[in-house]
Amino acid sequence: MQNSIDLRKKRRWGETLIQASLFIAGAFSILTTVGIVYELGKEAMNFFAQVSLWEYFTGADWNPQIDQFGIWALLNATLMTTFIAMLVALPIGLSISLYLSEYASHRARRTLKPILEVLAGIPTVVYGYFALTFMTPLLRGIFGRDVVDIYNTASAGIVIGILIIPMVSSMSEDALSAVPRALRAAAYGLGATKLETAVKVVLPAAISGIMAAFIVAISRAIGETMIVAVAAGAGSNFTFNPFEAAETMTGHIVRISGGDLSYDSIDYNSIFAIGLTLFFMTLSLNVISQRIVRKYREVYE
Amino acid sequence: MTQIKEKEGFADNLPQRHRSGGFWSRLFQISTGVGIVALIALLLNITNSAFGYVATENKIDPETLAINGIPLEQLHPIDLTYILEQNVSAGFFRAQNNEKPFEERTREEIYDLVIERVVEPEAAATWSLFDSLVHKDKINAEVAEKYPNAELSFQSWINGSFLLSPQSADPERAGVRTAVLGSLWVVTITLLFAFPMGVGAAIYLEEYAGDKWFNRLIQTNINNLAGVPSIIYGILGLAIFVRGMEPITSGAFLGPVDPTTANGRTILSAGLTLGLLILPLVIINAQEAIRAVPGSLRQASFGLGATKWQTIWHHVLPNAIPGILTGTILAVSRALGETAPLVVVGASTFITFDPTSPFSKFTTLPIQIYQWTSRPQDEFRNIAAAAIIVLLIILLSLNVVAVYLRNRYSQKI
Amino acid sequence: MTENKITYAIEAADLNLYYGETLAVRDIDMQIEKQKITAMIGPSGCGKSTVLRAFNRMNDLIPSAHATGSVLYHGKDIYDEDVDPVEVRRRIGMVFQKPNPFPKSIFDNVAWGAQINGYQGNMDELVEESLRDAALWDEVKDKLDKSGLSLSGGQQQRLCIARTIAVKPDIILMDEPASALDPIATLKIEDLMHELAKEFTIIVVTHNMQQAARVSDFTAFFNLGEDHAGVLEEYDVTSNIFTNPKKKTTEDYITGRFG
Amino acid sequence: MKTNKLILTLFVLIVASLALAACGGSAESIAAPQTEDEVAEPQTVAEESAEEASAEEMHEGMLPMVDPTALSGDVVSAGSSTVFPLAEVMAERFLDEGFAGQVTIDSIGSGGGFERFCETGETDVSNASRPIKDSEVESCGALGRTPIEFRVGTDALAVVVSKENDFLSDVTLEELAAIFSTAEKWSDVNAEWPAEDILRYIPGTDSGTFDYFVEEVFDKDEAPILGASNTQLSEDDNVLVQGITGSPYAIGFFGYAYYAENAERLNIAAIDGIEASAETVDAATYPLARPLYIYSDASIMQEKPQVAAYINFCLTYVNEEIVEVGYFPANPAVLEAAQQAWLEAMGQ
Repeated sequence: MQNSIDLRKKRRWGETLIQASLFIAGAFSILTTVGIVYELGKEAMNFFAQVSLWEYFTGADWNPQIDQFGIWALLNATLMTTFIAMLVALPIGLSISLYLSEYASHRARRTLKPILEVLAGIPTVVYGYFALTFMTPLLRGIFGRDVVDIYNTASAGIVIGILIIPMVSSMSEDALSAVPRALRAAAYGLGATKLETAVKVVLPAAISGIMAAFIVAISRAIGETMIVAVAAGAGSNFTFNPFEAAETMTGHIVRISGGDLSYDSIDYNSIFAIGLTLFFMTLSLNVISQRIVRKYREVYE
Repeated sequence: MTQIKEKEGFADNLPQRHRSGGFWSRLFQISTGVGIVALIALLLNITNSAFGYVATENKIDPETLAINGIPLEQLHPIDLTYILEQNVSAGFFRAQNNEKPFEERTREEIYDLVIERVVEPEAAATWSLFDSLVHKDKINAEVAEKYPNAELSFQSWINGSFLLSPQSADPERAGVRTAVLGSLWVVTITLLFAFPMGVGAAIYLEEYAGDKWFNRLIQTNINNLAGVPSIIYGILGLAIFVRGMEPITSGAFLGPVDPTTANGRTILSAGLTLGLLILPLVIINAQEAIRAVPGSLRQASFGLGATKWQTIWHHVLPNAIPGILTGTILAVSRALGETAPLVVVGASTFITFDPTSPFSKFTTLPIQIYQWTSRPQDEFRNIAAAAIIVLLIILLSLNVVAVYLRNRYSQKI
Repeated sequence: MTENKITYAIEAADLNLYYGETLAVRDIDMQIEKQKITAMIGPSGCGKSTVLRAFNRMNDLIPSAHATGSVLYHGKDIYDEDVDPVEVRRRIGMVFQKPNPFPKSIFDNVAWGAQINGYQGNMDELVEESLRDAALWDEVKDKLDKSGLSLSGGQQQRLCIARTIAVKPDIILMDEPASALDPIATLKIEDLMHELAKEFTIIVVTHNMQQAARVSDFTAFFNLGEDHAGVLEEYDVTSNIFTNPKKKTTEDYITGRFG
Repeated sequence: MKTNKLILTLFVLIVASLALAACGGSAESIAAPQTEDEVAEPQTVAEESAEEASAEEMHEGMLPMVDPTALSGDVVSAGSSTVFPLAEVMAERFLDEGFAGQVTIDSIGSGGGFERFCETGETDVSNASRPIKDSEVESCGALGRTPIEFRVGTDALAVVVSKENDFLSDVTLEELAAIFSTAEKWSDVNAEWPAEDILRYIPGTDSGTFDYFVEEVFDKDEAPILGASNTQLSEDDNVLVQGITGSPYAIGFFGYAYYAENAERLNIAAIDGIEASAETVDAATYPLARPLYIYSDASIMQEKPQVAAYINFCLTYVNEEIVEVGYFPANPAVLEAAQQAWLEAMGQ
């Protein structure tokens, strides 16, 4: 039997170990989530012991001082700023990524991309002041001082948009660059122009990565705190007018947690309920967008 | 010349297509321009406060300190010491003397101390860079009128002593030393935790995980975590790292520590909290990068009898590294700029000693910046702008390293 | 312009092709007959594909590539300043070495090119007709909404051919269209080329000399010159090249003595 | 425990002797900060008299002299962002004068400060811009801590309008109540004022400033001020300044320091005819003067001499620094009470 070939399965312990540790790395995020839900839930219970779920989810006024706990006032403001931010960031971010990946020279791309990425690292409180001292006066100049409040969701939203542009453009550019050259060649071979190739062939082929960028961006916009805290105002207000002040969920959380309120007041407990709401809100948004991405995702080769 | 006939059944739409192509390409360019302009506007906004004219007034006129007609700068060290003793608090004088007796000090050392603590030049008014460049005459006139004793000079708020001094309540003496060191420590821990963890998770999800419910759950979960507001990570970090793992994060497991002061509010806790925060970002980016590696490469490797891990290590990862680095740059940039979660985890607002280990108390640049921007005095806004520039320089250098790595690996392929 | 000149589908004169500073192909003079199949053969790296791509300015897509000399199409030099490469490519289509269908449905793969080029007729008919011409219709007619990527390699390549002929080009350039396919799929492609030659001018780059001998009417043999630039060694009717080559190097190559 | 007592006694002896030698400079220095001239000799005395001095020789109701150089260890404090700048100055001076240990101050709000002091017991000192609440005292009790209050200064609330505003220079508390609640237009409050909408800019509802204003002007009832239209809230006083300068019909209130720094853009209103100044605040006639506190606990102070010394240091020198920071000195009587509290906490 000597020198015969052994084709039987061997246990490769190294491989198994690696796979196990990779699995742990992957599953770690579940622990994080459990931790978040547990920590927030524990305190939120105290809140919901005093405020009914019905009032919380149906009310449109949020004034803890006078026992009004309607999350819609804050939720609405969060949705407004996020929506405005998306209006700014998605088209501009996507355009930049198309420009960088399809039009710009290699050299231009190599310089522009890192420059844009620096935008992502400026502390957001700086963006907050940028919104308040630059964007708001600009809006007031355009639409009139009577129309635009000094604190408003529009200016906060636009600046959040600027903040997440690099995120959208950088990640999308990676996705676009990863599309095989052969596809571009095929399109050109059929007599497509540069634009048609970029928008109708490359872009759809990169949709999975672009959607991932969008998801991260939207999530970031929802969770953005300091900009809204400085520029969107600190009073809850249920309004659809982007030029009015309105406090967002994150703005409220950061205000309460840095304030002089007693830590055992109901107002203080409310930040955990809001945090939990925010968590489930982004969760459902993600589940939906994941479905969409799945539908569009294509496999190459 | 022969005219080429239009093809049968096809409209002659090319000029129109080129027009729309041109239109959109200009639009893309403009968008890029807008992004750059936004960046420049922001940077100018910051630079505007970080440089400019300062009218400096002395608290005490040096001339009044002259003894027997000898001006201050020519006084004997003993006289200087006497002036110092007369004008500063006794405790300070004593502390200075304990540190290094005045008899042993050089004349310059004592003179500098007199200027700093007795003459005490203070900013009476400051102007932005824009005003300084454009309205110089107006500033001169204003100074002459309002601050007749003041000296006008152009100042860069970001300078050597700003970088090397610890914090201070006095904006002229304050620096970012502790904050810079704190930020670097924290972000290093963050990177050490999030990079291997994130890339590992991405490899698992892309290369190993089948389409099972559990793996789908992990995926959804990661996308979701990317959207959790940072302050919630702060709450989590407080519960897990500061409280739950206190023996580890306070350094107590390494040996005895002073139980009355050591607690979990350390660099390690902060770094791990930010690590959790950026982990989803790292994972999602790394996944995209790994997914973009062509399958033929993997097959080629398997075809040569490589194991799965060998394939990943030798072929998939090297090809995915540029994309992974992009994600990591973005993630680390975010970690460097975070404020809210660190406040919850316990970054100190006032701290004057350098962090020396992962178990030190700390502060970070954004915390300093946030604190300074909320102060009423103008000079604090100037040093806040200077601190922002310091932060951006750190970020840029990180970027340079990453871009260098990215380009190096990109060229290899 | 003389009548004579336009009898050719396309002709290259003094064509030199460069990548950056490097001269890749030198002094090409060749005339391609209309509605015939012209094969380009030669050892690897001698610039066949480069010349092929020069015929519809696909080389433009490589930033460092440029050309001197002229390529006349309908009497017009396609490298003239005022020529729109997009216009060139919609008339001179291309099929690539590796099948590269778009990540779209089979129907959209075929319809897309025609659509962007402003096709005004009935799209369903055009798609069916093109797929029939590409000998793929029967295999895919029930799954037109499936992704083009779900087909086998040979089917994908025929889909790419269908997609090309849907825009009704004059000339189809094929860059080793069967090299990634199995013998049966290859045969199908070859049969298809014969069919297509009734309507289109076909220029095909191939490594496979039997294939060149089987399908082409004319054969151009490229070789590496002494300066490491590709040159057109011999160009003639296919039977002449294979049975009675004028040059020694051609004979060596087709008899397998090098390359 | 025994060694602690020993150290403590020794410490008290040393500081007592210093206080003696300094001839009680501290008490006067509150009123007149320029007392440095008198304190030239203490260091020589300190060295020789440590053993001879005894507690009995100390003057009644006077704090022992602090020598920061003799101390080490940590002082961990956290709390109000309003108190922060003041605490920062004191801590820095403490370090400047030779304290070899570490002082940290976290600016996390009064509520957060009390949470760390009473709930988790992490801090030695809690900074607050409002008095401690009963519930907070209770949880402190659960940790075995009894909070002791030290008043360190006063922050006057400035009611301000834009420089463009030419009609409001003096306002009564009743008018203030109307302006910040039911009134729609300025003319609703006072017929001589313009018939323009009132634009209100107020600090966030979680801030001590808001709480204090509501307490003083609305008698603790928050409903009217929250129900007012055109009310913009911000947690950041610089942001409020931006808002108020934006319109001649805007009005707001915040800490005096923010007015002082923006005096060229803002007008401050006198309340009931009384302008905010060192005298009116000191005499407690200015109606909107808010106390600032630091809190600690007797057992902490006794166990950690550096904490006791730090608080002592604050109480001794706060009035030399507070004006520079932008606040008003606490009334001497109040400060004396705080010093008395310190002595009691130290068992004297």
